[in-house]
Amino acid sequence: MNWGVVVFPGSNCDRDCVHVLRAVLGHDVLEVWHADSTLDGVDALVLPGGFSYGDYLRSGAIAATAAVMPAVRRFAASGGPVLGICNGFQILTEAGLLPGTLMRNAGLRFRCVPVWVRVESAQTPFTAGLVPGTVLQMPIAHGDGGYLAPPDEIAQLEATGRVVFRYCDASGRPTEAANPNGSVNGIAGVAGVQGNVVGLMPHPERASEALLGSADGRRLFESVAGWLAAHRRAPRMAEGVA
Amino acid sequence: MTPVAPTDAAARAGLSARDYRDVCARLGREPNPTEARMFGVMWSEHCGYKHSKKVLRRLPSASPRLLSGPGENAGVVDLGHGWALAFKMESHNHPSAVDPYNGAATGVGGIIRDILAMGARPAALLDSLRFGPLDEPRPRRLCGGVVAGIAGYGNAIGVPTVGGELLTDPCYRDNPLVNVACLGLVRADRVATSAAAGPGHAVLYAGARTGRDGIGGAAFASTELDEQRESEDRASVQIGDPFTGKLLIEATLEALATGEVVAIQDMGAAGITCATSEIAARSGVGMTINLDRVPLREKGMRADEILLSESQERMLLIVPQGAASRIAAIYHRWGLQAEVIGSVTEAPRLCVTWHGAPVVDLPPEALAGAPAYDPPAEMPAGLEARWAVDPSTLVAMPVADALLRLLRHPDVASKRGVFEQYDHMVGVRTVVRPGAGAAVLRLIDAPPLAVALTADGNARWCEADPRRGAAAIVLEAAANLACVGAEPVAVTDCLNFGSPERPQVFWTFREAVEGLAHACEALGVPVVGGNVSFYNEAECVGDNRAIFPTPVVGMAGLIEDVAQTTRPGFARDGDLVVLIGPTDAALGASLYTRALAGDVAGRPAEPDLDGAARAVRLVRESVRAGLLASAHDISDGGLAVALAEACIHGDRGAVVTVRRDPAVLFGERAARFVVSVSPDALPALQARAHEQGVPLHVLGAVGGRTLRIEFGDADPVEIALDALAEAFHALEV
Amino acid sequence: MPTFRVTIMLKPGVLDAPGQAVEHGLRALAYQVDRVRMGKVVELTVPEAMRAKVGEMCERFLANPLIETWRIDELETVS
Amino acid sequence: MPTFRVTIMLKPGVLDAPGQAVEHGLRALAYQVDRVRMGKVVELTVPEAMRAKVGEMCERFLANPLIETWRIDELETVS
Ligand SMILES: Nc1ncnc2c1ncn2[C@@H]1O[C@H](COP(=O)(O)OP(=O)(O)O)[C@@H](O)[C@H]1O
Ligand SMILES: [Mg+2]
Repeated sequence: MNWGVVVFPGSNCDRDCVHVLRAVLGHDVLEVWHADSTLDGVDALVLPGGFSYGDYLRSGAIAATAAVMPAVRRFAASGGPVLGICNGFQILTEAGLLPGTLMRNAGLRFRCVPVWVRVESAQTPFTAGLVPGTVLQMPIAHGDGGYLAPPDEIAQLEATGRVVFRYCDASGRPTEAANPNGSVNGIAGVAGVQGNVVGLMPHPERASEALLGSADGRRLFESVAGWLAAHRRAPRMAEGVA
Repeated sequence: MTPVAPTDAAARAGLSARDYRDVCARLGREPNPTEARMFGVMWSEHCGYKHSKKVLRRLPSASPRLLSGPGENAGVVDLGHGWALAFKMESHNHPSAVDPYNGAATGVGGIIRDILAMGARPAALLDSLRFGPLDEPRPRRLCGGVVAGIAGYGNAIGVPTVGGELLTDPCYRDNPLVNVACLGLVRADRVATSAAAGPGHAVLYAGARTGRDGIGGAAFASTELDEQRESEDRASVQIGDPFTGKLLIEATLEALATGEVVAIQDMGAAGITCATSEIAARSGVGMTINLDRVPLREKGMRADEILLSESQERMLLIVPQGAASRIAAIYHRWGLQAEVIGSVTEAPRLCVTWHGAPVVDLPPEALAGAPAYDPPAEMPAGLEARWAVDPSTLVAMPVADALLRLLRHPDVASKRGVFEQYDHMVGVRTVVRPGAGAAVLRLIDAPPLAVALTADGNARWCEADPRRGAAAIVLEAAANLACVGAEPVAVTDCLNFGSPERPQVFWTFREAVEGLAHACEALGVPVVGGNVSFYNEAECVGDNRAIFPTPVVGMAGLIEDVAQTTRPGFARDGDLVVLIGPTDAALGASLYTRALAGDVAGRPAEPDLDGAARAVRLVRESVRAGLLASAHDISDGGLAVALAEACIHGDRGAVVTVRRDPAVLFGERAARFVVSVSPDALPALQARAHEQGVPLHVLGAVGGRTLRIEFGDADPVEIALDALAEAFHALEV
Repeated sequence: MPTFRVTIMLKPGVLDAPGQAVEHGLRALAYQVDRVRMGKVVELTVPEAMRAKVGEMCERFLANPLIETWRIDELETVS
Repeated sequence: MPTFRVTIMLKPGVLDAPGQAVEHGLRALAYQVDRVRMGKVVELTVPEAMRAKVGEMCERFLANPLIETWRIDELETVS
């Protein structure tokens, strides 16, 4: 299948995502420049982590104004799978493609540590291949990761299975201590209304090879091909397009 | 020629009468005020290495792997399989003392551009930090600001900070040390240079605009700090913008990939002046520069301000005229400035014009080749008297209390609070993360190759005996690499000292360099680059005095197969705990006496360079052969601390038997190891040790939830694992 | 208790990267802007006795005198 | 051209962690403070024609209406 990885000025996990999708998973990858206006040929899209535009003003706020964003909106509206990782998650909330916002970590510090998250919903392209309750280990590395949304919005998300990942301990219990940044309900990742747009703070691309300590993150990327097939958005390669 | 008295211009430019006469002799005339300022900065200690140049020649840089050595912006070493690494360490001590956040952040930005100038992609950072006691407000504030600054810049540009050091001592109270090393990766056939400019080439300015910030910063880095100056010097702090820094990395690598860039250099200290004169001097050519073409951030800047501005995130490229617009377009696409500001000339003169009028006209090598001094050196009075003190009489404390006190000491305690603020994983190369010993980074494009990195310094040892101390530091770094199976391939160093104009300081400097040289020769590892920071003096212990002599070593090692590494923590109950290296160690200048008696007394052990080199090789080969279940080097706090750390990192207890003697438990001697092996692997290890003539002692076995140290008598020491871990993790940064 | 608004801006000439980025964002949204400067505000409510100390707080802690200037305004206390 | 100062504060009820940190910092320096709130300032100089758009710029971009409130003051233009 054909992935698109958007490169914003200041993205710094774009190359890591390309490495995992291309070298580890053997998929085709198109690097999408922030100034591009189309996503032709892309089956699934990744907004990578980093510090787009220095994260000045608010994390992700300026990238949300980038020229490529209208195309990202159209792609999302047409049901295309979109994954926002870390800064990518922040950009999606700033762009209004995902609800809520990401506040400064409760501890006020940037934190780079491995965490565990529990898969709460399999109703997304990135978790379709996973069983709810599955515990994944992935690292976080962010300063603004505290998920916040109005209480009614949170209730909605919880009720409609749009909380996709929740911080937990190694055994899957969502404890206070396991919440690294003060996110409401320990929310680590959420989905949009249609479920095809997902954002999360942990870095699956940093947990896609056992050599780096965990290969759990790879399962998010692996889920997508099956989901695409099931949703009859045949991967590009199947259509014989190189 | 007839001596000239310095004019006020020269005085303003900070040139000594002696240097001013030298400038006049080289020019055959008096410099104009702008030229005088350029000399003032280029001949500052920071840029000119006037006091250190001759001594530094002592450091060995020869190596079959060396692709580019001292003299270039960073050293480059061949790793085989078509890849090479670039490695360099820089200090940003004075700026960080004045403005901890921005001083440290621009330190990161600066060293990254040195690596970039070699054509390498910055792949990892190490930070070596020194502060006063962290229970005092000012050192705490400095530490917080510096760590935040390194995180703020390094995290944003996506270069992982994978290791470093943080040590404290009252001597750093007002003069903290901030040394940052960067490792870059480059294809061996794509190494860039600053020495290949040819007549007719275009001089291309790229990156951020030039503003008034940081003017004279380099000169400032070369003067002693005191409270008054702190306010005057405010003008010369530089502000970094990591966002632009990240764009500069990507755009520059893209520009270099075209193969059309013939020479490149970062614009750091002394900005345009340094970059133009150094490229010209190294290439044996001249340049004409039109300052009206320089992208400016502010109106009303003077020519000398433009020439000396230390605005961050700028590079200078030399490209064929025909390629200039193509290369510029790459920078523009990344949203950066790129302007042709001049051209390279046959005649070796640097000619600068501003508003159509010539403002500078001189031979580049006159600027770039600052004079080399031979300052007087004199052994510090009282050093011998200090050696005579018997440190074993200084501390009387039960073993358990001493061990827990040392584990709590900032020099030993976990620096988790620091390295968790750094993104140490971005780049998906970090196989062994910070936390214990050397970090390991895989080469994504050349598996299963990997590189190991460590930064080490021990100013206590150097204060007591700079030669032995400096040698021991190199051995400790090599020991850290050996524990992950890495073979040392490159050393970079930062030499932090007081004023070289004091004979006693200069003596310690010279001795330290001797020590570094001897140890590097013994290990056969080249010093590929580094940095000297003099004038680290400030109010300290009452009278104005220098910091401890603080050489810091960054060492990079090669791992042929990333699968063949091991960790410091005990791995399996029932494994045997083995000490590799001599049992006898010295309490002289040990952390034990410094931390528990407040004294740097006695003398550090004379390092047995040859024996150490063999011990390091033994451990490295044993790790590579998969013989060891764990390997940890013995450093600050000696054997007892190393045993405790191996227990903590492995979350396992151990029972060992040693002689009841503080020197055995807490004494220090470089290149000793605590390893663990399965009982059936022991004979193989013993055989290797015997073959290499390395002493080896089985101390006990891994197991249980306590560290139990027996002395073959009635009362052993037994400390619960939780108590050890609690002490080790107590440090709040 | 009096409440003060401390407005902290970068000194003229100091690189204002955040301001430049915001300017870029506004232009991307098709707004015309001539110049953008970013700064911080700190709203302090302090006991009457501390009134005289606010300037010192800025100098020592709230601002970075090396690169920032600040302005102190007292707000009418809504009680 | 008119210059506006936009002052952006967190909505009451939204945890102001930075403000609390500053509060601690000031207390650590032995200042008595009752309450500290942190915010941002954006100083915008825009063409006359954009005057009417400043509110929209805040709504759409400069502030996050979910968590922030803002206030717009016009500064006397020093010409
Ligand atoms: N300032 C720092 N920044 C990043 N990592 C650090 C820092 N200080 C210490 N560390 C890490 O903590 C671990 C222990 O430090 P140290 O005791 O100096 O290691 P060693 O004695 O093995 O050289 C190492 O992995 C080191 O890289
Ligand atoms: Mg150490």
